[in-house]
Amino acid sequence: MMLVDVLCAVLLIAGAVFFLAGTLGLLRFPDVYTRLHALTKADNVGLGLMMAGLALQAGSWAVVGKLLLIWLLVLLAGASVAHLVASGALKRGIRLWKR
Amino acid sequence: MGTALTDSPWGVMLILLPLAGGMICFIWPRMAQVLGLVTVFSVALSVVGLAWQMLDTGVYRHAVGGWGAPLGIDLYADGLSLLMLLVTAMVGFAVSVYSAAFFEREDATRFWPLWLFLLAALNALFLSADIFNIYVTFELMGLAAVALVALAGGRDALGGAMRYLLAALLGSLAYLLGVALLYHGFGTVDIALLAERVDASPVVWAALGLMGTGLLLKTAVFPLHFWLPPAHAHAPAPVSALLSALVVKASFYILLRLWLEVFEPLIGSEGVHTLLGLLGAMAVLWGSVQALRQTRLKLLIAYSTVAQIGYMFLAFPLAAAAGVAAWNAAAYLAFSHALAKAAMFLAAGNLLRFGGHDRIADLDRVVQRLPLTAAAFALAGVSIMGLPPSGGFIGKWLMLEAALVQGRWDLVAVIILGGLLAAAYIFKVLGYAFTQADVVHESRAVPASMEWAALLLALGAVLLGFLAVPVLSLVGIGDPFGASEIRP
Amino acid sequence: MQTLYLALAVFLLLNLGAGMWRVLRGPSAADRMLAAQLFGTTAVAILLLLAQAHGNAALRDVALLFALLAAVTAVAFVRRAWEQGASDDAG
Amino acid sequence: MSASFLYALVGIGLFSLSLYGLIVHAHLLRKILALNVMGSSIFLVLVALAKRTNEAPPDAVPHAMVITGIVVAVSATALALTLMLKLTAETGRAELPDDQRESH
Amino acid sequence: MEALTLLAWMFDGLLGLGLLWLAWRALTCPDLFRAIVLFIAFGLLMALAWVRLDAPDVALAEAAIGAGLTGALLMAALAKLHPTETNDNLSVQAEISRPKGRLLQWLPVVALLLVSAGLGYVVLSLPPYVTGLSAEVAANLKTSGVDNPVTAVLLNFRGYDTLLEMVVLLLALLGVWSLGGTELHRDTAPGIVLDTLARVLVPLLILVAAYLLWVGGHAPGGAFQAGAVLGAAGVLLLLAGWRPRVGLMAWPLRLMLVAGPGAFVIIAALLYMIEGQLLEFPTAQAGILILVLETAATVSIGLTLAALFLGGRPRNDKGLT
Repeated sequence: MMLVDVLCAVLLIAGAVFFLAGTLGLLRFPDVYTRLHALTKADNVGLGLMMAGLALQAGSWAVVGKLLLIWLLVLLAGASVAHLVASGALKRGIRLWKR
Repeated sequence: MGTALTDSPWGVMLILLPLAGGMICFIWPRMAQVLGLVTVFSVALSVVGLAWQMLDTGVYRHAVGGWGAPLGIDLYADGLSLLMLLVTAMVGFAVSVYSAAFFEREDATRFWPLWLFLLAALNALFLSADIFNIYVTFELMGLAAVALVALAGGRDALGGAMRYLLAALLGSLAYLLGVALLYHGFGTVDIALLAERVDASPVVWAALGLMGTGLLLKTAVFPLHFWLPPAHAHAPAPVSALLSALVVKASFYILLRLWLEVFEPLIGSEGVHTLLGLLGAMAVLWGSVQALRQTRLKLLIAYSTVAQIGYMFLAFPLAAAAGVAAWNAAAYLAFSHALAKAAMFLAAGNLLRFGGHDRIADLDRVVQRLPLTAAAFALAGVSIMGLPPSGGFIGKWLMLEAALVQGRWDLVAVIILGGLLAAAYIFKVLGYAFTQADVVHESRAVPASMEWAALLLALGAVLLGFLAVPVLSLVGIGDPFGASEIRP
Repeated sequence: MQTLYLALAVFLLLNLGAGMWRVLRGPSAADRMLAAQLFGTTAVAILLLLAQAHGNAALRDVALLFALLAAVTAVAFVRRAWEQGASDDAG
Repeated sequence: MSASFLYALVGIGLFSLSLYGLIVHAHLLRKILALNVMGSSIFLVLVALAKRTNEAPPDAVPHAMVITGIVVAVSATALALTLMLKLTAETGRAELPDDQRESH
Repeated sequence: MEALTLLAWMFDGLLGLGLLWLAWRALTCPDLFRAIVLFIAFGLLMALAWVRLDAPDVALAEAAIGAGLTGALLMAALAKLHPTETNDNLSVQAEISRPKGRLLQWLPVVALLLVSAGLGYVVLSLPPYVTGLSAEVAANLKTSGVDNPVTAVLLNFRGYDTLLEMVVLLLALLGVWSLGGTELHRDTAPGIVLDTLARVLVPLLILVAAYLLWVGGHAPGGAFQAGAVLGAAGVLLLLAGWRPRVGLMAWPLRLMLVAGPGAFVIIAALLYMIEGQLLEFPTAQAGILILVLETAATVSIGLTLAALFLGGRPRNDKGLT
C-alpha cells in the first residue's frame, strides 16, 4: 500500500513538472511553432504521467478505462489542433524563428 | 352546461394552446395564418371560460405536477390576473385579425409562431405565482418581442430591436439576482409563501432594489425609457400595438404583484413610493412633451406610451392612504390604455400602408379618404386624453379623486397637465388629418379588416367608460389589493 | 494523499495563471489560442485530481467533456476566425 | 465565513464588473460578453449559497435553476449575436445607432 | 487536516481571484479576439468553481455549453463581423467610449463600488447554515421517478420551467431564422486531419451524449448536458464542412427541432387528463416518462444548438443560402 502511494506521488509530481515545463515553454519560446512544441509536451506527457499516477489509486477498472479514454482524447485533440494551427500559421506566412 | 364551463381546465389551456399552436405553425408554415387565428380565438374563449369559472368559484390555483409550493410551481389567478388575461385576449384577437391582412406570405410564416409564443409567454406570466418561473416567462416574452420587432427589417428596426434586447436582458438579470437573494433568504420562490416569510431585512431591501430596477427598466419608466421609442416606433404596426398594449404592462403587473405581496413589509417606508411617484410624474410630463415634438406618427404614439405608463406609477404614492382606489385606478388605466394604444398603433399602420409614410405633417385629409381609421384614431385619442365617456376618463378620474382626497396638489397638477398635453399632441395629428398637404402622395388600398380591427379596439376603449362597475367587481375577485387596505 | 492532490491542484492553478500572460501578450491569435488549449488540458488535470480528492466520480465526466470539447473551440478558431482572412503576415 | 460566502462575494464582484462593462462599452460584442459574465455571476451566487447545508449535500433546486438559466443564456446570446451581425451589415458599425435620428 | 483546509482556501481564493481578473480583462482589453479567448478561459474556471461548490450537474452543463458552444458561437460571430480583416492578430479594436471629464469617468465606478459593497453586505447578512428545499427534495425523491435530485427538480418538481425553457431555445432559433440568418460560410475542404478528427470525435460525442442522458437518472448528467454535447457534435460536423442533405432540411428537421417542447406539451396535456394536474407524473410510470421526455429534449437541444451555430435558415429550394 505504501509503495503504491509513493509511486503515485512520484508520477503525479513528475506530471506537474511537465505542466510547468509546458507553461515555461509557452512563455519563453520565441515563435508559435516552438511554443506548440512546448504545449504538446504538457498535453501528452504531463497529463499522461498524472493519469498513470491516478490510475494507481483508482478503485476499479472502469475508472482506469475512463482515465485512459480522457488521455487519448486529449492526445487526439492536442495533436490535431497543433497540426491545424501549425499548417494554418504556415499558410498565413508566419515565419519560422531562426537564431 | 354550468359544470362543463366551470370544470374545464381553462387556465392550463391558456398556456398549452398557444404553445402547441406556435409549434404546429413552425412545423407547417403554410398553415400558419389559419392555425394562428384558430389558436388566438380558442385562447380568447378560454379566458372567457376562466372568467366564468372564477366568478363562480373565486381565485384560480393550480399546483403544476401536483407538488404545490414550495417544491413545485403554482399557477394563480385573481381578479388582477384575470383582467390582464382579458386585455391580452382582446388586444391579441384584434391584432390577429389585423395581422392576417397586414403580413404578406413570407412574413406571415415568421410572424405567427413568434406571436403565438409571445401570447403563451404573456398568459404564463399573468398566471404564474413563482418568481423564478416569472423569470423564464420574461425571457420567453423578451426574445419573442425582440424577434417580432426585427421582422420589420432595416437599420431602424434592427437598431431598435438590439437596444430592446440588451435592455430586456439586463432587466431580467437584475430581476434574477433579486430572485436568488430572496430564495436564499427565505427558502422559497413562491409569491404567497414569500409574502408570509419576508421581513424588513437587508435581503428584502436589496431584492426590492434589484428586482425593482429590472422591472422599471422593462416597463420603460422615465429615465429608463430610452429603449422604448425606437423599438415600438420601428416595429411593424401590429407588433407595436402588442408591445405598447401588453408587453410593457406585463412587467408593470409583476412589479405591482411583488409590491403588494412580497415587499409589503417595506410599504410603510415613505421613500420608495415617493420615488416611484416622482418617476411617474416625470414620465408623464417628459413623455408628453416629447410626443408633442415628434414629426412621425409612430414615434409620437410611442412617446405617448412612455407618458401613459407614468400615470400608472402615480398610484404608488397615492395607495398608501387611498389603498384600493388608487390601485383600481392604475388597473383601469392599464386596461383602457392597452385598448386605446393598440387601436392607435393599428390606425397608424393603416395610415402608413395608405400613404406609404407616417409624417404627421403630410397626413393629407385622411379623415375623408380613410374615415374608419381616422375615427379609430380619434376615439382612441379620447381615451388617451381622458375625456368622458371613456375608459381613460374613468382611470384618470379615479386617480384624480385619490389625489384630491389626500390633498396631493402636485399630483393633481401632473394629472391635469398630462391630459392637456395629450390633448395637444392628439389634436396636432387630427388637425393635419383634416387639412390638405402640399404634396400629393400615391395611396394604397387598406383592407377593411385592418380598419375595423382598429376601430373596434378604439370603441372598446370608449365603451369601458360605461363598464366601471362590472370591470372593477371582476378585478376584485380574490381581493388583489386587499393587502394595502388593512394598513392604517 | 488528499493533501498532495489538493496541493497539486493549487500548483496547476498557479501554472494556469502564469500561462495567462501568453493570452495577453500574443502576439498572434494562434498564440492566444494555444494558451487556451493548455488551459483546457490543465483544467482536465485539475478536475481529475479533484475527483480523486473529493471522491466524486462525476467529476471525471466533467473532465471527459473538457477533453472532448477542447477541440471544438480550437477548430472553430482555425476554421472561422482564422481561415477567413486572407493570407496576411503575422502582426 | 465559509467557501460558500467567498464564492458568493466573487459573484457579486463579477456582477458589478459586468454591469460596468455593459454600460461603458459601445461595441455590441463586448456588451454581449458582459451580459454573459453577468449571467454567470448570478449563477455563481445561486449555487454558492446553496452550499450552506453544513456537510450535507447542497440544495438541488438552485442547481436546477442554474441549468435552466445557462440554456436561456446561450439562447439569448445566439439571438443577440445574429442581431448584431444583421445590424452591422446595415450600418457598417457594430454599435447601437444614434437614438432619435430621422430616417429617409 | 490543517494543511488540507489551508490548501482548500488557497485553491478557492486563487480561483475567485482568477475569475475576477479574467472577467475584468475580458471586458476591458482592447482587442475583441483576446476578449473572447479570455472569456473561454473564464468559462473553464467557472466549471472548476461549480466542482468546488459540489454542483457537478452545473459543471457538466458549463463544460458543454459555456466552454464548448458559446466559445464557438462567439468565434464564428467575430469572424463574420470582420470578414475582410486580414490582420493576423484579428485585433479588432473596440474603443472604449470614455465620457469626457474626470468626474463622469469615475461616477459609474464609484456607484458600482457602492452597489458591490451593499450587495456584499446583504450576502454576508444571510444565515450561515440553511437547508433550503433539500429536505423537501429528498422526501419526494422516491416518488419522482429518478434518483438524481437535480434531474428530479428539472424534469418533475419544476418540470414546467423546463417546458418553457425548451420553448425559449426554440424561440431563439425562430428569431435567428426570421432575421434571415447570417451569411453561411463557404468552408474550404477540411483536410485530412480535421476530417479524421471529426470522424473520431463525432461518434464519441454521440456516445457520450447517450451516456449522459442515461446516467442523468441517478447521477450527475441529464438532457441538457447530453443535448449540449450533441450540439457540439453538430458544430464539429459543420466546421468540418459537412452540410445536411437538402431534403432533410424541411419538415423532418423542424419536427425534430420541436420534438422536445412538443413531447413536453403532449405529455403535459395527457397527464392533465389522466391525473388532473398539469405534468403530474404517476409514480409508477414517472421514470419511463421522464426518460422519454429527456430523450426528445436531448435531440431537440442538440439540433437547435447546432442550427443556432449554423445561423442561416436552411432553404429547401436553392439548397443553402
